[in-house]
Amino acid sequence: MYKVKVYVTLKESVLDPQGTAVKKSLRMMGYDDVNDVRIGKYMELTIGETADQLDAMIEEICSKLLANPVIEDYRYEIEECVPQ
Amino acid sequence: MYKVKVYVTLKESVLDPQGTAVKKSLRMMGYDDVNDVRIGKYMELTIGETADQLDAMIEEICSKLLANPVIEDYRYEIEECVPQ
Amino acid sequence: MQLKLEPSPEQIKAEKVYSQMGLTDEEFSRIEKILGRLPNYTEVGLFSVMWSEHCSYKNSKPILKKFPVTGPHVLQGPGEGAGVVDIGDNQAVVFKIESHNHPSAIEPYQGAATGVGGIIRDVFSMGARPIAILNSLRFGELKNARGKYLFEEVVAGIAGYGNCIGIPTVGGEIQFDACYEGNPLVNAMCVGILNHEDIKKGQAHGVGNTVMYVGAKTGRDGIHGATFASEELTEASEEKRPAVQVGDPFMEKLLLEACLEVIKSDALVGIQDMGAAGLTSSSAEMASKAGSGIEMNLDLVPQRETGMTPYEMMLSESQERMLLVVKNGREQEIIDIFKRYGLEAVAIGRVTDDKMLRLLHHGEVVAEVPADALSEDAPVYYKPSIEPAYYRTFQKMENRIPKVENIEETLLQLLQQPTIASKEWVYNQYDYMVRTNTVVAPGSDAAVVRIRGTRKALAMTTDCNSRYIYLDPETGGKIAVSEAARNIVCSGGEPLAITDCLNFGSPENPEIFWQLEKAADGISEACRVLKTPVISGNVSLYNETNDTAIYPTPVIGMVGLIQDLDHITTQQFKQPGDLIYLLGETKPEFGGSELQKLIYREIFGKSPLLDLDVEALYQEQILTAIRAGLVASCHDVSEGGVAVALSECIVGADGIGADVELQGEAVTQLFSESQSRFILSVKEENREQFERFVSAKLIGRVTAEPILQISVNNETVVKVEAEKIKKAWKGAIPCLLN
Amino acid sequence: MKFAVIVFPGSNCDVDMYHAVIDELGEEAEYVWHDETNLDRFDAILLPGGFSFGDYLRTGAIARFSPVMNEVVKAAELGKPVLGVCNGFQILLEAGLLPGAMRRNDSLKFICRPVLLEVKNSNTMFTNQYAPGEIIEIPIAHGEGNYYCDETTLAKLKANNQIVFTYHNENPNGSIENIAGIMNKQGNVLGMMPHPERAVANLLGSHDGLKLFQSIVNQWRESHAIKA
Ligand SMILES: Nc1ncnc2c1ncn2[C@@H]1O[C@H](COP(=O)(O)OP(=O)(O)O)[C@@H](O)[C@H]1O
Ligand SMILES: [Mg+2]
Repeated sequence: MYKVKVYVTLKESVLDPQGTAVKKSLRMMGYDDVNDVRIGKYMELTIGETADQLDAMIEEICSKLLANPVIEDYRYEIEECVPQ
Repeated sequence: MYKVKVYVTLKESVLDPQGTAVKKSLRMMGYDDVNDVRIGKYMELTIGETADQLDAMIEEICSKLLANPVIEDYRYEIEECVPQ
Repeated sequence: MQLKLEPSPEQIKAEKVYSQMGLTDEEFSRIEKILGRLPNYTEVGLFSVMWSEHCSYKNSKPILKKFPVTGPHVLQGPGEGAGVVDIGDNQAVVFKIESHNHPSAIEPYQGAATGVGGIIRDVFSMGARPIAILNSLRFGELKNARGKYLFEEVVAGIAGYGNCIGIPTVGGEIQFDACYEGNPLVNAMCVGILNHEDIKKGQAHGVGNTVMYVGAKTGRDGIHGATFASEELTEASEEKRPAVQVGDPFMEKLLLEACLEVIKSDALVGIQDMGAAGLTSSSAEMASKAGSGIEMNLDLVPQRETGMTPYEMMLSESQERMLLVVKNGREQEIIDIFKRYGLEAVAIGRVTDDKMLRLLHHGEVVAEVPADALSEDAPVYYKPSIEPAYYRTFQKMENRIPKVENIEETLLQLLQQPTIASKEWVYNQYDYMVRTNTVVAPGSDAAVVRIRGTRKALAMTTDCNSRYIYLDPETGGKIAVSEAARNIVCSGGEPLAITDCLNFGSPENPEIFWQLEKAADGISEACRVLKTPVISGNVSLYNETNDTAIYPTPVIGMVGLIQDLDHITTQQFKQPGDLIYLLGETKPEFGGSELQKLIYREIFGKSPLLDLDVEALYQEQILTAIRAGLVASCHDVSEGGVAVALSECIVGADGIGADVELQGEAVTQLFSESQSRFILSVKEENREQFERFVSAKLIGRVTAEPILQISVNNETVVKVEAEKIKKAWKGAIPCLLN
Repeated sequence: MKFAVIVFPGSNCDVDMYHAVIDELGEEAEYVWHDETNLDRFDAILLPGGFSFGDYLRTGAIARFSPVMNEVVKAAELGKPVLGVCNGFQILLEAGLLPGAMRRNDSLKFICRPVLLEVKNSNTMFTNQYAPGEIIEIPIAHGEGNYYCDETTLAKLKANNQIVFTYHNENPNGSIENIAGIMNKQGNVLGMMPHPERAVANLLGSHDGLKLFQSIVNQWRESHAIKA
């Protein structure tokens, strides 16, 4: 069993309306030290036995489905875990 | 300067319609080994000077705004970073 | 982090850097002559975007000249953000359609979303309150994952933007054909209303007045890779310059409300949205139209990213931005209004008298070019045109009646063709009711939006059957306008004017240019006869993949005026016992029809013919009868012919059916796509009066039994439960997507 | 009777609420911008639908921090009727004036169409003009109407008759127990996903929503008659 953590973020120069709105709201709430907020997605996949080519598979899943390569970047971490 | 990474996930007991849909798509695409998908948010906050009580402040920001405690859990990591 | 060194003027010329930005050698010489010197990198950038087809219409201008653009009610024709038509009582309707095909092909959600955002800005920049959005979409056959993805995401993008900003998306049309597989079309139309005194123009009048920037900050969005010509570019830096912009409908909602407030202020002189070519086109056009100049200090432009060059700022296509010209000394009033909405209005320049667009950056003049040269005086090309061989072949073909084994089966199959099937899956994702003025929701011929505080309403529709246009551009062009008008008339409205979006292949190809010319001829003639001038529009050329062009697709957006809420009519049958009439003549015309496509898997031959005088006569008859209160329902016959039209009259009306009798050849009677035909239902008691007004043939009755029964020459050819029709028709698109 | 229509940046059903009250109900209404700090002059508070602050992050999450929300809480404590529709409902949840939270529709799509509702509790200040169990037609238009609460909360909602409307015959968004609208325990704060303000005239397809507004007026008249 593997737990794969995928992080999808907007490319640096792509407008992030959500992040901007959250930053503004934090400023309004008095958190003046917040300089920047970027909002992305965090996904956890639990994957069964197949260990071979796991990396290639995750790469494919990310670029095909989980992230939109036109505007987003992604990275991931694979953790092996023992099912309880 | 600090970079704070916040992870917001749906509580385990709460059904995740988005995760379910992604899992379904992955299965349809032939990735039969994917057992579970959970979708959450990943946020990066850049925070200025104030180091004191940073932890308390992040805790507050998360519980008040970034996550909805009724259905979501959160965790975060604080990294000190040197501005270029 | 500045990654690139701009090439010097000498380098630009020697290495032909301009050609990577889309300028030809002749165009470059022309620029040299205009300036009397070599242009610098920023200046070449300004010319390259302003002289692109998108901004200058350099290939299509001669075509657009054909359109009739005036009429007694036209207050503003093409040339401003949107056209304006008088609707009486000091009110006017404002509308325009625009394409976002290319961005939607790359990133369908954001491409479609920003397309909606852009057309909304065009309408409120005229001073109008947007009241409705429509769209016109073309996709491949929904046979592969990519095609389905494009369709789902485009619809989601339109919904995402329109729903959030709170303008109802009330109508549209979708056609599926293989030719759109690699090049989907996404056209969005916006309709607004205003009081006459609030009409605003994008003109920079008054030397010394202040140029103000409002809305989102400028980032490196949309600076196109092809126009980005620096050798030092690395892959990493290229990645930072995405061609696709992300829309921010929340920002636009604030911008919309703030601008509508500012428009009431006499401190405002001119206003224009920053669309394609952002700051460049808005400033150059505002100056050129007013016969003045503009000087801007780019250091003052609100920027989202650091280290932006003048070139990048001027070419950025960041969304949700507007350029204002404000009376000198009255800036604070404007700033205060925007501030209330959490927006910043920033003075970035002033109006000058030297007719130049002059840009300053870090204390230096970085560009200085005549505004007219960028805008009004851009080059115009007269492209060669050749009648394609395919057209001649098709014109020689005899009308062939497709062979149909089982009429009822065929009807059910036709109802499941995605182009004909119910679009409920689409429009249920659109908030079509917000602002509670939508009286006729999507699902009838035209959408109807009431004008609050009056008895009036507006009917609106988008239409274009590109198959007919491919087979015969001139006739097809006439049909597109006529069909739009039919939809308006069926709803009880009088057609006012049109907006058009000319989606074609490459004008460099003489056969495509011929299609463009002929379609424009057809559209123009129909507009003259039906008295619907062209008040705005948009051109999208080069819609090709691997050298195959899309069908020529000049989408027509039309708005009509309904004089009284009582005249509003829908396509659904109303009451058992009502009489069913067919108006118009049915001939064996199958070229480009759904039946032809279904049976032969391709289209060929002649398109249906159209007599514009007959069309106009029938439309007038119907409108007269509707206004006299004699019509219970009215629906035009379009794709799939009479059988499909009858089915559509039944499905929306729960628990009733129809019993219809026709004479003639069955396949023709049921499935031919002859033009200028309507299905009407009339209460028994109105029979005589109705027949006096309308030269229609009585063909049957609405029944209490929910069954569609059609007989031809006294032989029953269709007998099918309404429920079964409904299932086939409504289930088709969701089924294709699964 | 005077209604406040609260307008947040990004609200877009404010106009619909306003006209429902003025044109169809025939009472007074006033738009109130989200930075207002005094609602004393109003007898009832309406939180309209839309996309406050773009609904970025979570629906209603940012709006709940607008200055006016302190006043909305105060009004609720005073027992004034507070009605949140769609985004208004989502804001009430985020503000903790109602229990539970909203998830995305289980179809993951925005849904706009008329639906049938059952009036579960007709004995409230919002529903006294409806018959018990009456089936009414009111449109929905939302992307996140999939109501959620934990079991303890659900049990309490049931025990106190706080479930006011449920979807009839179908569940368009996946909400638990087909919940379409709930109120607080005191019975003066109602949140619902369907839009009664869009169903106030036959021209719009239904007038079933008008009775909800009439109920509020009715209750207010009665209580004022008693006081007088
Ligand atoms: N993309 C769309 N967006 C919104 N409504 C649509 C869309 N496509 C079709 N519709 C609606 O579905 C109904 C049927 O459309 P269509 O078959 O094109 O009608 P017609 O043939 O009368 O022009 C119309 O009410 C139309 O507005
Ligand atoms: Mg029609």
